[in-house]
Amino acid sequence: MITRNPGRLDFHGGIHRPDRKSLSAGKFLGKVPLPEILTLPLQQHIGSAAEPTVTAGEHVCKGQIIARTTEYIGAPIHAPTSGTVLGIEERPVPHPSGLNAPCILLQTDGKDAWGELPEPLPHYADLDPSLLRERIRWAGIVGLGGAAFPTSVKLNHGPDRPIQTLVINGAECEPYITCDDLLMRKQADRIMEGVKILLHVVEARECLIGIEDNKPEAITAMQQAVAESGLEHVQVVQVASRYPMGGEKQLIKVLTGKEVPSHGIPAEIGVTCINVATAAAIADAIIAGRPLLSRLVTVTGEGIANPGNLEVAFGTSLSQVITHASGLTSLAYKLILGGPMMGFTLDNDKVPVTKGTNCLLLASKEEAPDPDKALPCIRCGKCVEVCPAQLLPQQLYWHARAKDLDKTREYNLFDCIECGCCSWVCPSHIPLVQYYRFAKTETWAMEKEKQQAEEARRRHEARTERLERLERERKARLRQKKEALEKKAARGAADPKKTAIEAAMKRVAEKKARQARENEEN
Amino acid sequence: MEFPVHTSPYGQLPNNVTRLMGQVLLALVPGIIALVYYFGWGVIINICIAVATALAAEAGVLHLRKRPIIPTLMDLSAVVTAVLLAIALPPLLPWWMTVLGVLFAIVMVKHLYGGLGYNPFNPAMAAYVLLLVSFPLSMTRWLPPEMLNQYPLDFLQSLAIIFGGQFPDNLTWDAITSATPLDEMRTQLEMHQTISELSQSPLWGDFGGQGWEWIGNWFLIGGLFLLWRKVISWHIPVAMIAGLLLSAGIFWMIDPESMPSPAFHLFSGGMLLGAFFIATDPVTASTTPRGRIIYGFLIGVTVYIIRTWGGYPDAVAFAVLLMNMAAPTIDYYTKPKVFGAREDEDG
Amino acid sequence: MSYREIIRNGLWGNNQALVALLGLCPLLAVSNTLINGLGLGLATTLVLVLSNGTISFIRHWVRQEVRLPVFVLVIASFVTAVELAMNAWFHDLHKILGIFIPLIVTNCTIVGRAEAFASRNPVPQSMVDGLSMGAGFTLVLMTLGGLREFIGQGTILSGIHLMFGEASRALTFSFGDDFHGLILAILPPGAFFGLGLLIALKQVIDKRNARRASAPQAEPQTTTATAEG
Amino acid sequence: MAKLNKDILLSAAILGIFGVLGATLVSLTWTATAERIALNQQQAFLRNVYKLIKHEEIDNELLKDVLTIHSPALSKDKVQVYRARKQGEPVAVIFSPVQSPGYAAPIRLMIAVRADGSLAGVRVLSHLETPGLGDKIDDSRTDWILGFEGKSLDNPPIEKWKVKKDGGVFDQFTGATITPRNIVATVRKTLEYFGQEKERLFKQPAAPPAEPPFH
Amino acid sequence: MLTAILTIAALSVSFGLLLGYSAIRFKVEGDPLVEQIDAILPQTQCGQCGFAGCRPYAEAIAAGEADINLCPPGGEAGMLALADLLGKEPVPLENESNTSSAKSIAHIREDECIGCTLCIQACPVDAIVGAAKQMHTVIADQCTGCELCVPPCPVECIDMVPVKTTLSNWKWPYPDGMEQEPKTQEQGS
Amino acid sequence: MSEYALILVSTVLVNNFVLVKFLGLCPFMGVSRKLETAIGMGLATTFVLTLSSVASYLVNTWMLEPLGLEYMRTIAFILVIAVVVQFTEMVMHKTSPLLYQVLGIFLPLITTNCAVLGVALLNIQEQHNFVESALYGFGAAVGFSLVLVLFAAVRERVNVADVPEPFKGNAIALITAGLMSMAFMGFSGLVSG
Ligand SMILES: Cc1cc2nc3c(=O)[nH]c(=O)nc-3n(C[C@H](O)[C@H](O)[C@H](O)COP(=O)(O)O)c2cc1C
Ligand SMILES: Cc1cc2nc3c(=O)[nH]c(=O)nc-3n(C[C@H](O)[C@H](O)[C@H](O)COP(=O)(O)O)c2cc1C
Ligand SMILES: Cc1cc2nc3c(=O)[nH]c(=O)nc-3n(C[C@H](O)[C@H](O)[C@H](O)COP(=O)(O)O)c2cc1C
Ligand SMILES: Cc1cc2nc3c(=O)[nH]c(=O)nc-3n(C[C@H](O)[C@H](O)[C@H](O)CO)c2cc1C
Ligand code: SF4
Ligand code: SF4
Ligand code: SF4
Ligand code: SF4
Ligand code: FES
Repeated sequence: MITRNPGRLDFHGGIHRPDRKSLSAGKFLGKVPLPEILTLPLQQHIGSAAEPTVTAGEHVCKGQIIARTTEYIGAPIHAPTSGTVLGIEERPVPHPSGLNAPCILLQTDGKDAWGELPEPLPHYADLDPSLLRERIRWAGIVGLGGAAFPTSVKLNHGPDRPIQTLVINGAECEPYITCDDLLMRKQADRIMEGVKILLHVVEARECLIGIEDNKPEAITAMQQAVAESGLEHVQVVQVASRYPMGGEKQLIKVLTGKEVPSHGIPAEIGVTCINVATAAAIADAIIAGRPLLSRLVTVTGEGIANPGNLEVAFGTSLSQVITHASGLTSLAYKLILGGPMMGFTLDNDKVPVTKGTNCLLLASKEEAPDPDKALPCIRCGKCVEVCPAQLLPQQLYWHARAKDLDKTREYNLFDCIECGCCSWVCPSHIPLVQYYRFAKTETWAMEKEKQQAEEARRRHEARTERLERLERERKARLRQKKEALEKKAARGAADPKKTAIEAAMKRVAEKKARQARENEEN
Repeated sequence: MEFPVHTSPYGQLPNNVTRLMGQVLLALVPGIIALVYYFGWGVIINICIAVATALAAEAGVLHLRKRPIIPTLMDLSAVVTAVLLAIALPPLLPWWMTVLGVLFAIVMVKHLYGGLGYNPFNPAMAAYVLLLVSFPLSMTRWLPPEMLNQYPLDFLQSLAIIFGGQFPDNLTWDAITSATPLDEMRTQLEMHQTISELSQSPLWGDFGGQGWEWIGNWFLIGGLFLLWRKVISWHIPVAMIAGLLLSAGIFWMIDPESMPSPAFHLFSGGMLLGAFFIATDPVTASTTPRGRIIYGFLIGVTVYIIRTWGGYPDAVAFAVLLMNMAAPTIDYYTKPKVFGAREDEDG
Repeated sequence: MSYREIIRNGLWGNNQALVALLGLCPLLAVSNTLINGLGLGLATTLVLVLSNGTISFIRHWVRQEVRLPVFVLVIASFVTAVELAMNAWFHDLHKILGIFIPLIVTNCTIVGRAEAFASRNPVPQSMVDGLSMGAGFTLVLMTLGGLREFIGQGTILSGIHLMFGEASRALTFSFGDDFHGLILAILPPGAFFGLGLLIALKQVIDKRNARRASAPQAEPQTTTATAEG
Repeated sequence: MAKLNKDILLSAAILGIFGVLGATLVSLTWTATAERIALNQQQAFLRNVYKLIKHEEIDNELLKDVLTIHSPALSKDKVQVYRARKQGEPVAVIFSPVQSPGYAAPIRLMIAVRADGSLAGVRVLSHLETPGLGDKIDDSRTDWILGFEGKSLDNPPIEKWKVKKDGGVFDQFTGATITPRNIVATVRKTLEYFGQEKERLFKQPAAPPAEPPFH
Repeated sequence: MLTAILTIAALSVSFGLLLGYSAIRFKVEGDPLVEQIDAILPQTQCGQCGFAGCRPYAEAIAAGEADINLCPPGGEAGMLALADLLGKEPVPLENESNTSSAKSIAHIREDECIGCTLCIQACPVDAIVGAAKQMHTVIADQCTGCELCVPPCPVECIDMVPVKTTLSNWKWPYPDGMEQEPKTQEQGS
Repeated sequence: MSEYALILVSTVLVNNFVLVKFLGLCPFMGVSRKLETAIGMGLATTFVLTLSSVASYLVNTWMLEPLGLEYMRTIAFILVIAVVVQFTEMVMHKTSPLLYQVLGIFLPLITTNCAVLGVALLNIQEQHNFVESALYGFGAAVGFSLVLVLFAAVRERVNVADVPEPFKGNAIALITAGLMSMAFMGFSGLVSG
């Protein structure tokens, strides 16, 4: 059943941005051939980095776990193909910082030989959800919709938060990106398989599949798959094309009318939101017993010769993906990972594709011009009109600019989903989102520092107390000794230490003064 | 290959300040044409003096502060300030008063706070008040509208008056100027005339003063253009007009003989210009949606109060400044409810 | 604290009007002409010296909980006495300053100095402090008054005869009767603007002085830092 | 408890002592100055009066020969009426202060009317009119107010007791008609009042107020 | 005249009684402010403020004896937080040169360490472990970077190494090259 | 009744103590850096001002006038005010230490806040009765608090604006106050009728 988005359910704000999906829509360019070396970052998702379970020189099979974590929020990493571990080294990773991070380097052997896999679970319906969650966790599945949050964690909503509605996110609201669209067009059955499993795992009563109305083929395909599955309580809902319709909170609002509480998660209102590709990956893990080894990636923009979608094994470098899409055009100016609204630029194409990589946008200068110099905020309130989180972006900016972190929090900084709508409409071209990201990371760091300071205070107090106690005891002992022994001996032991510390303090002070002088002179 | 980096979002941003200000200027054109039609060349001369002074003053300040000059001048905000001030001034104001007002607006009220975006008070209105308070005589010398004007002045004559204070033969200030309808209304009401007696006066048109009511209409058209182009949101103008009509309506119903009708208030003085162009100055207005409604409404009510019982015939400038002052507080107390706000938290 | 320092503080460094922002009410209210400023400044200085002296003298006997009432009592007594005396023997002067004189009681500078200086320092220092603070205050009052008078009504030293007799009338400068000043200057907003501009001017001067002084002073500064460390 | 009480009493004593000292200082000054101050005030008032009526024209003790009237027709507040006489004969009365509505705030006037019903003169005691516009009524700014001297209800005729703009004979100021219009009206009302009450005003026995409100 | 003096005397005596009484009735013990100030200080315990650790400095601030700009580790942010709490004007930091933004922690070159325990005694937060005559190690998580352990080491085997930026502690930079960054207000003098 | 309303309108808006009458400026400039503090100060002042307005009325009517001691007014009033303030200070110190810390130096200044003595003296000058005195004190304090709070909110914004170096701090604050006072001129003539 196609249901049109009922008008009364809508989210505040958002923008209409002319989309360029036609560049790549519906185009599947096949699999990128396995390169010689795969680079697999140990941290590919929210949560803690995985610990390697292999060492240099070890031979691994396709699908074998090569890194895992004991932390709850985490996912293992599998070898995307068979080959030999070259080592664990720092390599550039797809991250806005442009930093290097530890990666497992895997020399592929071209055999692509599967290792031992767990048995498939086609009769999942008879199994306990916890068993299935375990399998999903084993498969290393994280959200493929962008945030890369470990899916097994998300599915473990706990008995006190029963899920009524499963929301399947097929909105794909970012301009340019079409990988979910392609998946829905071509593999609707696989997605439906995943939906069935998910419905069983979260024990939801209904499932709503939200798809933006600019993807009619995907809607038809999904609708057909739903009809074939014969599931009454699954509905395909056509939603308006408005960015960021695909944002979890926005889609849930539009589909169910419920608002995810501020600072909360969907489970609190009995909803869970899963991306279509994630659902398909879950189907693989349960039905075929296969872990997550590759994903669909959109390669698009005026800077690429042959835009389209590719299936890419994790660890393949972006340059190989680009080559497979027939290389760059002369227009290529910027390399953006993700969509133009939320993605980030990279200064080189040597980084690997990871689980969170959904799009490679090779933008021309016209598509992604260099930012103008920002003007001061003129408080026009356009950002307020478009903010889907219903924040006051200009106030957030005002305080973030002044580095007043407390105030930014008072204005609900942490409800900002970094969608970029505000920056988009701002007539002063202020990089608003960057201010918020700055304020967020700064707040986190400060929080951590505070904890450390607290710890330091505790330790300092403990130490002071201990020293005082020792001093008391020493004095007591001294008094006793004094009666028996001569005074000299007792004094001698104490003084050198004191002088040492005093001398230390003095040296520090001198050094500081010296530095100060040097700075002065410079 | 090396690629340049910067943060999202990427693309040609749809808005920019220069375009915004440009649209405001464009929207002012119909009103300005009407003003020139009814009040002659002085209006244009004032605008030219004001714009030139504003640009020079802004360039001067930026030079002193060692800031880039051309990009800032390009944002056109100083031009908007200058034009808005100029069209609020009497058409034959001596040139140096216009210059003084613009200098005050640009230097004191705008750039001492750091320039565009930082000033808490509306520069044009602050300058208007400065001039009104300092030169009440010159500032209340309006020309009669075109149809009542016995001595229409040509361009050169206007120029001579503005720059040299020289009148064409045997004319004096008293001969060529007249009170504005609002001023007249106040004076006459003070002498216990009734509204019906008053409306016999040749100054009166259909709802407001002769000429004035039409100028109001033309500004209204410009304002609708701004609304359509989404340069301004509806909240402030609608709330401001509602505030005025409501207060005027109540008192008019109580005593129609000594209280002018809401329509008179709406189409007199700077009301429509104020509602669409002045109270909406984004920099100095309230920015939250609820705040804007309160802000606009209070301006409307304040205008009515001051017009009716206060010492000044028109009050748009004062009301706007008063609410500029309150805007940060209004914003503070009208933070919108965030998405998913919980019951026990306030936005 | 040396006398030099006290005087410097009063006149410039800690000028009550420009830095501490105390005594603003009379400062802004009375500074519409230079002469008014001078008159009020002198009266304030007189009270300031007397009250600082007295309070310093009695500082050891006053208990915490009644400190403030005692201080204001002392000040109010002096002010009232000064006011009565002026009314009797300098009637004309009293007439122009009339309503501003009782205001001296509530001039924040006076209690401010009593609290901050006189109650902690010996009598001679306190009186010097009172004198220099008063002088600093008077100077600002006169400057502001002169400025506002000049801009607002185009005169300087108008009303001087009320203070120095008819003979001094000749000193009044005027642009003439048909000069239209910027009336705003003598209205309340003008007072605020004027003081704001004076403060900015002081900051400019301070900055320039600091820049000039910073070169030779760099050395001693680092040594003090060492001593502290 | 004993200690507490002692503390309280000590505070009281200290404050008390300073109260006594302060009060003594002020009382002494008051005693020394009270008379002079009163005298000064009277002289200031009289100086104003003598600008309107020559000193030689009066021989009675003006400050004692005073009435307080309260006539809504004349002024909202009480008005003092000083009666000037020479050798017992009525010379003039001085109404002070008479309130006239101003543009911004009430204007307080001193109006002196001769026994024959003509004006000896009018002075503005205090006003808050707009500088540059309404403040031209002040004799230190223009001579406008002197124009009342010698006028009476027949000169000009009563229907001409208006500003020129309203068809009368009195000047207004450009751009500020309200202020002069109101003053003219107030002066006219005072003259009318005098005309009606002349007899009574001079006859009624004096009743000086306890504390004359000098201005 | 006597009435005047007596009246004022009576008035002041009765007020004196009232105030004397309330001085006792509303007596205030302790000072919660010190806690609040201490919570803002970074607890590095380095003594650069001229006091024997953070708490004494907090006490001095609360008593109005020390300015709020003496703590280099707290940096400008700390000073601003103090200014905010106390309602004072922000003042520029005293020893600006020491506020290098990159935090360092101590690292002992273990093969050179002779196990003299002098560094252990110098460390205010017990962040160094080891026993006499054995090599010592800095617990990275607990080191506050105060540098107090560096000078006492007789063989100079302690280095201050900057903390490395990783994906987990990387921070988005403050947007630069944009419009003017606001500076903190300077005091009026 | 309308007379009372007029007193309120007049003191709050038309003859605003701070911006028009120039009374109470020191705390207005001093305690307006933060909105929260300004609100606290506004409350404290409202309390003290109303109380001392009433108290000084009582002292004047029942003590000074019967005894003919008008010339002792200043002393008696300031004494009353100082005691009211000192009392408030002690109570606040006990019950709200943080507010005390923030308002600390300004509480004594409320004593010398001209507004307080101003109210007491103006009450006499305008010959207010008991209720009028209370209202006058209250209205003046509300007017003071109103502009204080508005001013504080504006200042918070101005503090992070790109103000030229020499104008940072007090200078721009005074200019802001000047513009506010200019805006308040709009109310002039509102009450005189
Ligand atoms: C720190 C963090 C903790 C989370 N904890 C949970 C959780 O306990 N349960 C859950 O279902 N989802 C959890 N989520 C997932 C979010 O609800 C959300 O689905 C995920 O962040 C992806 O959303 P997005 O792509 O819209 O940002 C968590 C997310 C984050 C960032
Ligand atoms: C602004 C914004 C836009 C998003 N757009 C999409 C989208 O178009 N499609 C999508 O699947 N997820 C999108 N997401 C991520 C979803 O919020 C959510 O994390 C995801 O649907 C959860 O599914 P997953 O955990 O399986 O990825 C977006 C997130 C944000 C913050
Ligand atoms: C700021 C301002 C102050 C004014 N002050 C006065 C004044 O003090 N006295 C007065 O009569 N009119 C004053 N007016 C003018 C009156 O509004 C009104 O225009 C005038 O009295 C009518 O006189 P006209 O008929 O000569 O124009 C003032 C007007 C303005 C705008
Ligand atoms: C809709 C709109 C209205 C404006 N109104 C004014 C105004 O009333 N007065 C003014 O000085 N500037 C106005 N401006 C220009 C600009 O915002 C103003 O100069 C800033 O206050 C300067 O910082 C306006 C601009 C816009 C976009
Ligand atoms: S980035 Fe944040 S503040 Fe901006 S529109 Fe999106 S949610 Fe709102
Ligand atoms: S859109 Fe930009 S200029 Fe407008 S209010 Fe928001 S941040 Fe300011
Ligand atoms: S300088 Fe700072 S960190 Fe070091 S002891 Fe002092 S307060 Fe603590
Ligand atoms: S290890 Fe050294 S630098 Fe680290 S806290 Fe201890 S003494 Fe300070
Ligand atoms: S002088 Fe009036 S409050 Fe300070």
